[in-house]
Amino acid sequence: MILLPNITLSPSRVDQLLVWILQGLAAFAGILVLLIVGFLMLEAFPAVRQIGFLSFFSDASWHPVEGFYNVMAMVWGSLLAMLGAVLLATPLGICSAVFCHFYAPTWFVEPYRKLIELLAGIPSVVYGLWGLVVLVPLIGQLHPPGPSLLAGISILTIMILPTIALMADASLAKVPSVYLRGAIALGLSRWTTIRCIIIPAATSGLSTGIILGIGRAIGETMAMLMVCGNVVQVPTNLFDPMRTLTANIALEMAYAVEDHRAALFFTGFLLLGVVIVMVLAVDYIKQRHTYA
Amino acid sequence: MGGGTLVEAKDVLGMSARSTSRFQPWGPFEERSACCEPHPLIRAEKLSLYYGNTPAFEGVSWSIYQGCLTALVGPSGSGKTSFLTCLNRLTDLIPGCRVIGELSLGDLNVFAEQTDVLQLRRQVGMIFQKPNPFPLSIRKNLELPLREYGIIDRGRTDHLIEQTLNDVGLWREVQDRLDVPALRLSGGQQQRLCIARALILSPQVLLMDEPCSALDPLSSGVVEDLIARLRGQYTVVIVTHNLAQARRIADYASLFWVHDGVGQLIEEGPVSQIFETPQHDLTAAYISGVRG
Amino acid sequence: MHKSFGSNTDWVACLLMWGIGSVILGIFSLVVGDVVWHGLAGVSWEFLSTAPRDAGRAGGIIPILISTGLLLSICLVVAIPIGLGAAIFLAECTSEHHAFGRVVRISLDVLTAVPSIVFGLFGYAFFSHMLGMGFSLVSGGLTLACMVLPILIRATEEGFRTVPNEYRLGAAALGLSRMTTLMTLLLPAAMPGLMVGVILGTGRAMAETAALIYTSGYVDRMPESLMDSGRALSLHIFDLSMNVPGGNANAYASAVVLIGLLLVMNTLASWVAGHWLKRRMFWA
Amino acid sequence: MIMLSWPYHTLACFLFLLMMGCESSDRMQNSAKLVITGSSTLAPLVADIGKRFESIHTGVRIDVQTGGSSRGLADVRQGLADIGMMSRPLHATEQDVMSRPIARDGISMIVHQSNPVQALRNEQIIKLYTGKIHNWKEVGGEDAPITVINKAEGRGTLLLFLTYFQLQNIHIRAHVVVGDNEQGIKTVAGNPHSIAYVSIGTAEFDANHGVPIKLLPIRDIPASLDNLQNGTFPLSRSLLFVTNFTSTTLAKDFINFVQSAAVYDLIAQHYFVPISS
Repeated sequence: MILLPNITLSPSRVDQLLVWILQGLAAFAGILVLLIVGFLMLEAFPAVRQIGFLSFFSDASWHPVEGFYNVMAMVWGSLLAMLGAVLLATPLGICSAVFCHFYAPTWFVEPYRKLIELLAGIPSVVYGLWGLVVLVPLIGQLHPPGPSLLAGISILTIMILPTIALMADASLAKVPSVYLRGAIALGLSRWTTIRCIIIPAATSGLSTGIILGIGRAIGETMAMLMVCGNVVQVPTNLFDPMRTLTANIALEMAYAVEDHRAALFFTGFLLLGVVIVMVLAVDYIKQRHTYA
Repeated sequence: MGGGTLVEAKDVLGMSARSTSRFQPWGPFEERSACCEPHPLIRAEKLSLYYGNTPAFEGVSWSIYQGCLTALVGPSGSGKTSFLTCLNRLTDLIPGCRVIGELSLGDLNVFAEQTDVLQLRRQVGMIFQKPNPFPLSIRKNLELPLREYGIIDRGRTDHLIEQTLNDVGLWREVQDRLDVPALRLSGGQQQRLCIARALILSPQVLLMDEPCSALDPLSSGVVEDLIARLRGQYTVVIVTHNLAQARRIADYASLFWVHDGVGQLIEEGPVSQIFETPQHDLTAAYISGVRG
Repeated sequence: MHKSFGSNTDWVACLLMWGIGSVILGIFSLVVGDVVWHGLAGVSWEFLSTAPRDAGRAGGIIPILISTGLLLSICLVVAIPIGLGAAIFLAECTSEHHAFGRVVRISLDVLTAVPSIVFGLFGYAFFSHMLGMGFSLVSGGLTLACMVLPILIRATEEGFRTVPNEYRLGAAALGLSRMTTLMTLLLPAAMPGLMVGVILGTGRAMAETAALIYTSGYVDRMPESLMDSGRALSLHIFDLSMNVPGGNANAYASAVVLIGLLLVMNTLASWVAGHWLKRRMFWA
Repeated sequence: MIMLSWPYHTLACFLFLLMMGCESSDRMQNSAKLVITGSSTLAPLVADIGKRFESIHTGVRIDVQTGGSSRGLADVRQGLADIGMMSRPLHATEQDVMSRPIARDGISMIVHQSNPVQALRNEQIIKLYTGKIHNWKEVGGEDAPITVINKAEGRGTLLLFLTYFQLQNIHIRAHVVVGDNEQGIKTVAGNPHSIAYVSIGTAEFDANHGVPIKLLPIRDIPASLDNLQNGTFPLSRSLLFVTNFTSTTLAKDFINFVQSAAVYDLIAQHYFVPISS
């Protein structure tokens, strides 16, 4: 149910004004996307015209200085790192919220929640630094060289976990208590109650958390640049180094000129495309699985 | 004054000097065939419940008989619902809630440390004031408790679901839409579904917290008839504000009252005694509508 | 038999939850502990109250703290009203299937995934260059606002969506104007959602590096106005750890300060929200 | 009343911001400001020089921004910056700006301190980087796979490395690609079997401050700032300032200041080599 279903039904002037203002603000948020997309297109356009759209997918490799512009390896790099992290962080994040709500002793909940909130704000540089100095050498001892898809997934998981956990926490808190009482009165075990009633009832909030998580995972730049190894190749196993689209932009933008620079903007543009596909997919899944 | 003095009212059973001359708002009492053995199933000994330091009720000593329909009446805040929630230990959910005294269900000491709460709640079903089906399909609502207790075989669950829905008179209404969300049913249907959900585990005791008060008179009548039909098969404890309803369907009744913000059991006995020959002034006043 | 079935899985789940809880706690203690271990020794009153010297290897971080504070205030002052308005619109004026609402919602989801460096380049081209703000705190703050907006809106919208319908029905039945309903009933009820959004948003803004290199800049002098360039704390950490040889010690110390700052801000945010909520509830 | 308070607060904040903005733009016209953007390698040094310049010339402000050599060039071309800092040579297509060298820098091969290899011949380095040698054993080290660390496309150090060894980036088989010098050093410090090349100044500083890395000589000439200064070390590059041909007197003053002996101590402090020697 919504408060203002229809402007014309509203009798009050103030209300109408309110709706227009709100609509304007929402439109502003939408326009921002258009601005950014437009900006990216403007910058990427020379590359597409000069280099040719197909070169980005059919060239031999990514060596822009020599005139090779294949970006597919980095698309895979971004996707694999993101998928790995989301697959790991989603259950962990939801479990963390469930733990907070149903298992942890009361005195423990507040400090635990504070810690998660804190972690949401730690700069990616700090995670990246930790990854570079502590995690990567560890992985390197296991299987050289160390900077790898695995390191990327681990750091990303740690980074997006707070986002998912906080959103899940907020949405679990809002599950109506009548469901909980009903389930408990039925003698359902804690786990069944959570699995079959609480989590389905919180789907909307959980999926928002996952979308924010996906967003942060795929958009993460600095930490990825520091731990992934940045070799342009499709990783064949977890220990292979790889490069994400974002790391590519950050790594080369500072020194890129002309076509190279435009090609980097094109990778940014491509990233948006990947994100749009992901978001639409999640949206579709959510639509199918929500009980009205 | 403690609970002890009030319990003494029980000893003056049969004295009806005051009530004979009293105004009778109810018409002649219709004798029902004794449906229950006077065999106490639930026993409370000086039971008190505190929310933090605030007492909800104090010193309740009382027996509830097996197979009977027992009504709890009394003004708001007199501890009826609190008493009800003690019977399946929903009190565990409330932080800072303490229970003092003895409460037993058959041989089981309800508040003992080693009591298996899930097992207890499986034997003691509960229906709430507002229907609270889970945000799942009708079938899943009923399947969930079954699966929880290990009945996974599809044929058996389907059979039990049909049988129970028949028992609550819902089968004909929903048989061809078992997979629609339960929240799309009408209020009365939802409440009958909740009763079915509680019955499907064949509990010994059924607790009902004003099960008809959130429903329209028509649905309320249907649900009330259903409750009346349960008499004999189950031990039903019902909290109601509807005195006429209590009188229509209950075998035993008790009156709770508030003294200085603390709930107390004023009088209990067969429904004929409470409504025809009340032993306590307050009871007489309450059922005649003078007070409360 | 039934009993054992139910409680066995429950027991396993309980163990699992505790396991996951402690693993998360463990990992994070490891990361935070590592940073604090390396950095705590470097934090002193002198570090907090002096300007950086020798490219940040020596000296303190006071101008950087001030710049960070200003950046964050600009970001929140701009983002919260817009975010709140958009969230109210999305949650209260459009249904899940409303076309305009859906477009805006999907745009926002897309916006959350735009890499920060793209925001940086956008801010550089749009705010610094096109709108002529130069490399300044305003330009950086506005870029941050763009980044934070989607997080803020989605979390707040979620807050509004979960306000029980009884509130709206009850208010409508009383004939309250929508404005009043919104301000006195829905807003306080949606407050926790907004708070999560603000916390996540400030978190992201505080942590931002790439977007600020191109907009608010690198100057580690005390800013004299909002049109001055100023270096953010996370950029300082990045520069010290990645660009300045021998900057590690102060990088870790700055990271400890950042963590402390986050702690203070989160506590403050929840306190203010709780306080405000109480007052609002009382008056309403 | 309470209901209406927040829009007012917001409005007040906006007005406040606006006022601060106006006030500052008034003041800015009275003072001379120099904006310098570009290479992150140079930014810390130039920022320090800027502070010294400000202390001598009152009323002058030097704003140093980072973001990479290409940004420095682009900002100068667009007029967003007065001076651009570049840590790579100008391409043939970039002769529309004026360049002035301000300091020198060299690059050194580095390995982990525990690596027994003391020196590598140029052919060995080429084979190592083109994937023809895979194990340290083949160049006199222990039996362990080599982790080759390369720099990202477009970096000044990469260009210098490629030119000196006459390599093409396409033929390099790297296991790790890094951006900034410190990232290369931290990666080598964390991986005992790796090899990388970084700025000599950075490497020397870190090696002297307990980071477990070792600088390898090139053609038997030890990689050190001294050898860079006396011109014997072969792998060196100039760090540049670029300006428009119509630069302001302030910019010219500043460039002259940077090239003067007054800042040699600062240049040395940042582990670069002054240009005059």
